[in-house]
Amino acid sequence: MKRPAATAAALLALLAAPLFYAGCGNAKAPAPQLTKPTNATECVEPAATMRANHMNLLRHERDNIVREGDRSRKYRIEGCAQCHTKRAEFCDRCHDYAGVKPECFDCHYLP
Amino acid sequence: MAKADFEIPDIKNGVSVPAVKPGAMAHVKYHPASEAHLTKLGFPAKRVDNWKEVALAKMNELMGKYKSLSLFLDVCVKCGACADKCHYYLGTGDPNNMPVARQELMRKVYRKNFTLGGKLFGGLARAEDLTEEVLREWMAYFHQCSQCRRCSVFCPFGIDTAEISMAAREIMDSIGIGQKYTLEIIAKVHDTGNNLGIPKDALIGTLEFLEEDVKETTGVDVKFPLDQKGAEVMLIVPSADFFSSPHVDSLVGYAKVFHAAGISYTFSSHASEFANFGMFIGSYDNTKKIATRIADAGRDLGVKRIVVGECGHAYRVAYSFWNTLAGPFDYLDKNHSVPTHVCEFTDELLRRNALKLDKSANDEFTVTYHDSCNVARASRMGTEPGGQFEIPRNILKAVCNKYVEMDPEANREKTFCCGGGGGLLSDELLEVRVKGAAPKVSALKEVMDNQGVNTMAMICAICKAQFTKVLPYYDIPMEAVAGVHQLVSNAIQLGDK
Amino acid sequence: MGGLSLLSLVYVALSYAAAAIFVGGLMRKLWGYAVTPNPLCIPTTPSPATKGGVVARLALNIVAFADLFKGNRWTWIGGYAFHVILIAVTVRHLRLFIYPVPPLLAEIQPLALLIAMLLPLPLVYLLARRKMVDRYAWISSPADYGVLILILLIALSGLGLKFVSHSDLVGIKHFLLGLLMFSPVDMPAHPAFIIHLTLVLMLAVYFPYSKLVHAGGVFFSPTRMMVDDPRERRHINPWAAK
Amino acid sequence: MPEMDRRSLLKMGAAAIAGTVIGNGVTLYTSPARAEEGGGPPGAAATNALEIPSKGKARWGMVIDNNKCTAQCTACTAACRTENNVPLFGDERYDGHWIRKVTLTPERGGPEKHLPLLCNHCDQPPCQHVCPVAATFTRHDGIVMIDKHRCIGCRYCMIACPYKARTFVFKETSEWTNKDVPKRAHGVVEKCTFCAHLIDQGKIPACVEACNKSGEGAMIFGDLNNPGSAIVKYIRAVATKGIREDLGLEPKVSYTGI
Repeated sequence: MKRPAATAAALLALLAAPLFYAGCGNAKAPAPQLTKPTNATECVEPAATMRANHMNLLRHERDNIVREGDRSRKYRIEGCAQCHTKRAEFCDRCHDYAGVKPECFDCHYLP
Repeated sequence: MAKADFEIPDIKNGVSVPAVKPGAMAHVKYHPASEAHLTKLGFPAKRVDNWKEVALAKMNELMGKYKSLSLFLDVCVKCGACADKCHYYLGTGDPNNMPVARQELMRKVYRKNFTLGGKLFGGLARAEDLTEEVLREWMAYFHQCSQCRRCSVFCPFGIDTAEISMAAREIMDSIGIGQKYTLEIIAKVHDTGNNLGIPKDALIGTLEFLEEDVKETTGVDVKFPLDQKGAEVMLIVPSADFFSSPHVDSLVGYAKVFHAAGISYTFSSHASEFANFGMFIGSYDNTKKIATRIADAGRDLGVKRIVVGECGHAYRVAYSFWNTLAGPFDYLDKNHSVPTHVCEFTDELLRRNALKLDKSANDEFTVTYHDSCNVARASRMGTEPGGQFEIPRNILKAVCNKYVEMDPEANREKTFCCGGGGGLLSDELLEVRVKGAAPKVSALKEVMDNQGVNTMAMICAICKAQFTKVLPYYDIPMEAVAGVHQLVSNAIQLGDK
Repeated sequence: MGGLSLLSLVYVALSYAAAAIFVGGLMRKLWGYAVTPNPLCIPTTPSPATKGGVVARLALNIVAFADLFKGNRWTWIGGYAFHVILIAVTVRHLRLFIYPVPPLLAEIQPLALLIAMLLPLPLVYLLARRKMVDRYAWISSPADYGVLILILLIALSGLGLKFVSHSDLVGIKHFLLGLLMFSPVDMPAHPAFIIHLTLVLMLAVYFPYSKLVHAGGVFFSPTRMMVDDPRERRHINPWAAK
Repeated sequence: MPEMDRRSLLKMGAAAIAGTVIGNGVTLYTSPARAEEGGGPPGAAATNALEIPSKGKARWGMVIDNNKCTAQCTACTAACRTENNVPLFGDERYDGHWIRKVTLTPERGGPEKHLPLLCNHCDQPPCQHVCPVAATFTRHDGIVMIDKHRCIGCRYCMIACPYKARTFVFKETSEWTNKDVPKRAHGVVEKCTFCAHLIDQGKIPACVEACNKSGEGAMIFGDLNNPGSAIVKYIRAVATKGIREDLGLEPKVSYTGI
């Protein structure tokens, strides 16, 4: 190794890269800003449950709806749309934040 | 079949990977070095009282001096890729002869004394202090490594057990524990300029005898000059070439090649020996001292080139280390590689069609070639990587009609060591040598049985000495061993030039 | 840092400590390798005679584990699969440390997930290999099994977070970004996440002081990194030159 | 059993089945004798509401009175496209069809017949049998459906279907014409659902409603298990037949006047 100091500096820079990329020095860590529904104060489940599990609830219920034709189920993507009327200001915010690309909206309409 | 008081590996169906047999080779002991030799080489005359502290201090010093050692002690993931690659493991089944386990002998001491994890959780990390028992393991198993580097070929991190066994031997020497064979030989080189301790008068006598002998058999005046100032080339060979059979036949070969080429050359009485056992014990100072002696001899004789003979580890030192240890060789002709291997020298003459050859002179031989480990894995011939494989083969094909390759899995880059390298060519280690030779002998046996091979050519003095000794244990006559230049010698036609 | 829950306070402190030990320890190790001299030229030949050749060989070794492939195919399969899957795991996790997430990174998540979820397979294979072949059993210490089991536990807790007890991913990312930007926020008090994070911190601390430094050490190996040109170019021994 | 010459058997079969070419390059085979039958009594009165029996009891079916179906009318196909977000791209390669108007040309002469062709919701659906991922399934009420969350787009089902009722989504639909119904992502297979989403709400399929509205009233939809339903009464009164009944797939769509 000819230039240990330069190599070490390069390694350090590489390791620290995510830190700079994340915007070291900004006062606060960014978090998604959500526009909340105006027509209701509570979701079908507590917010914490929905945050962690909405995808599983929807996925589970979709089989009942498609296969059994039971359209009375509690968790339906069309149900979400009744309160969350602006996808871009609600769904997309968190999905973009976490790098998640759900396929739901390829077929299902959400305003 | 030669008789032995130990079991000879059965190679009838080749050598397969043996089951682990713990402690199978723990009983092997080398003869201890004398106080005189230890002292002469700069080591304590006997084991020092605070040997453990001295050993650990030496280990620490070496880790600071050698990147190889400091890195290799850390990065082994124990993947086991090397576990079935060592000829000593294949021949003995002793798990401490797996390269990774051999390294662990030092690594466990390293962990105990130099790493936080080893100090805190010794047992979980298999850390161990340098106890009397561990030292005994070091003495046994670091002298069952021929430093052939086969393991390093397969290691994903290039870990070379040779580096570790060299360091271990240096640490042991530094506390006054030495091996008689290597230390005695190094002492002889410092005294007389060659391993065998041949005085100048005996050397003169030998060379005169050879001149007469060649004159008698060929009718040509082939010279064996000694200390001839102003010669073009200084030829430096392993000293076994002056006496032993079949080594000496290759020496005659070199002389004939120089004669045919019409290039003046000379031996040196100050440095008549090419071998450098300093490397085997990892002693930088001793290796350097021996190399410098050779560089000085060339300078004193005023030669333009240094050509080296058929020796494996010595060629590694010459090729890889001379320039560093005893360079720069600015008194030599820059148009030739420094040093030049005698095979490179002969090969160049062949390419120029400068040699008259009669291949049929070797018709009684069906020849195969054994790649010696230090030539194959620690040096190069010619300008292209792998030249060390092609050039000796080119020569053999030029001088023999019947040439056969051995299994490439046991040759070339993956060649198995003869079993006698690295300072193990000593009688008390015969069991290690015979068992360690099994993988290579098995490859040889295969071509002997199936393709009628009766001669194995090689370019290493240790290989030649080892095989002539151990082949009879496998029911193969020692006459199967030949030097490459021995076959050149048979074929070369010395007309009027 | 005011207003953090006790749990978050503890884990913020642990995370910074582990990161410091990981980065500091690794740097110290690699620095040590970098500055320790090579007194002699010791490439394992046949070896490239040019710098470019050495780089190409190293690249092949890093990308394909070429030397291990030569050494043992069965070990290669397990080791190579493990490392390739680790890359996919890294891709899965990178999005939690980068804001905003680059589009390409978001795009490849489904593929990365498909590969990443296989992580336990090579680990179990590597564990079984150590146990079942007598040679590998002989050389394996509790530490060798331990680190495989630790990574296996990390993998299982991670898969649990994904498939069994899904957590608040946005909350986790917020917490991680807070750590990265030195303005910590509360962490989601999700048991599976706490277990996962704890195991990862353990691995980070263990890393620089174990065989895991091979990840950086592989770039320093003299038998692989040195150019085979001792006759053409005089290799100077740094400590002998002084 | 007397030994029968295999070749002569095949010849006999060829003579018995005459080919008829219908629209879009599809060849359907119907028995010529049967194809010349037809001309039934007028259909039952149109109704837009369905009586939904308890789960597992219904078996929805359709009869098309081809005497009432005129060649030019596309009310059913247009309604289907709007209801189910099935667009026309203006490019044959991409256009999907859930219900099509096809033209029958009897080989032995006679007038051309125009008829709507849609998924026959077979009781023995070959498309379902061949699906490697169980994306095609039969609902409790007999409707054959595709779970597009599961479909991998392998298209075995398209080869299996004798009615060419299925199309592959080569191109994603850009907008919803009916936001209450999902559209399809690129790479899955789609087909008629009998407007299951409407049935579940007690409504009749969009095509039937459009046919009624257009005044033709050629489509009768109802519960084949309900003896009191209009469709059962109609079938009892008039001889209807399915297309390629010989395949034994037991289609739930049948025709009169073909």
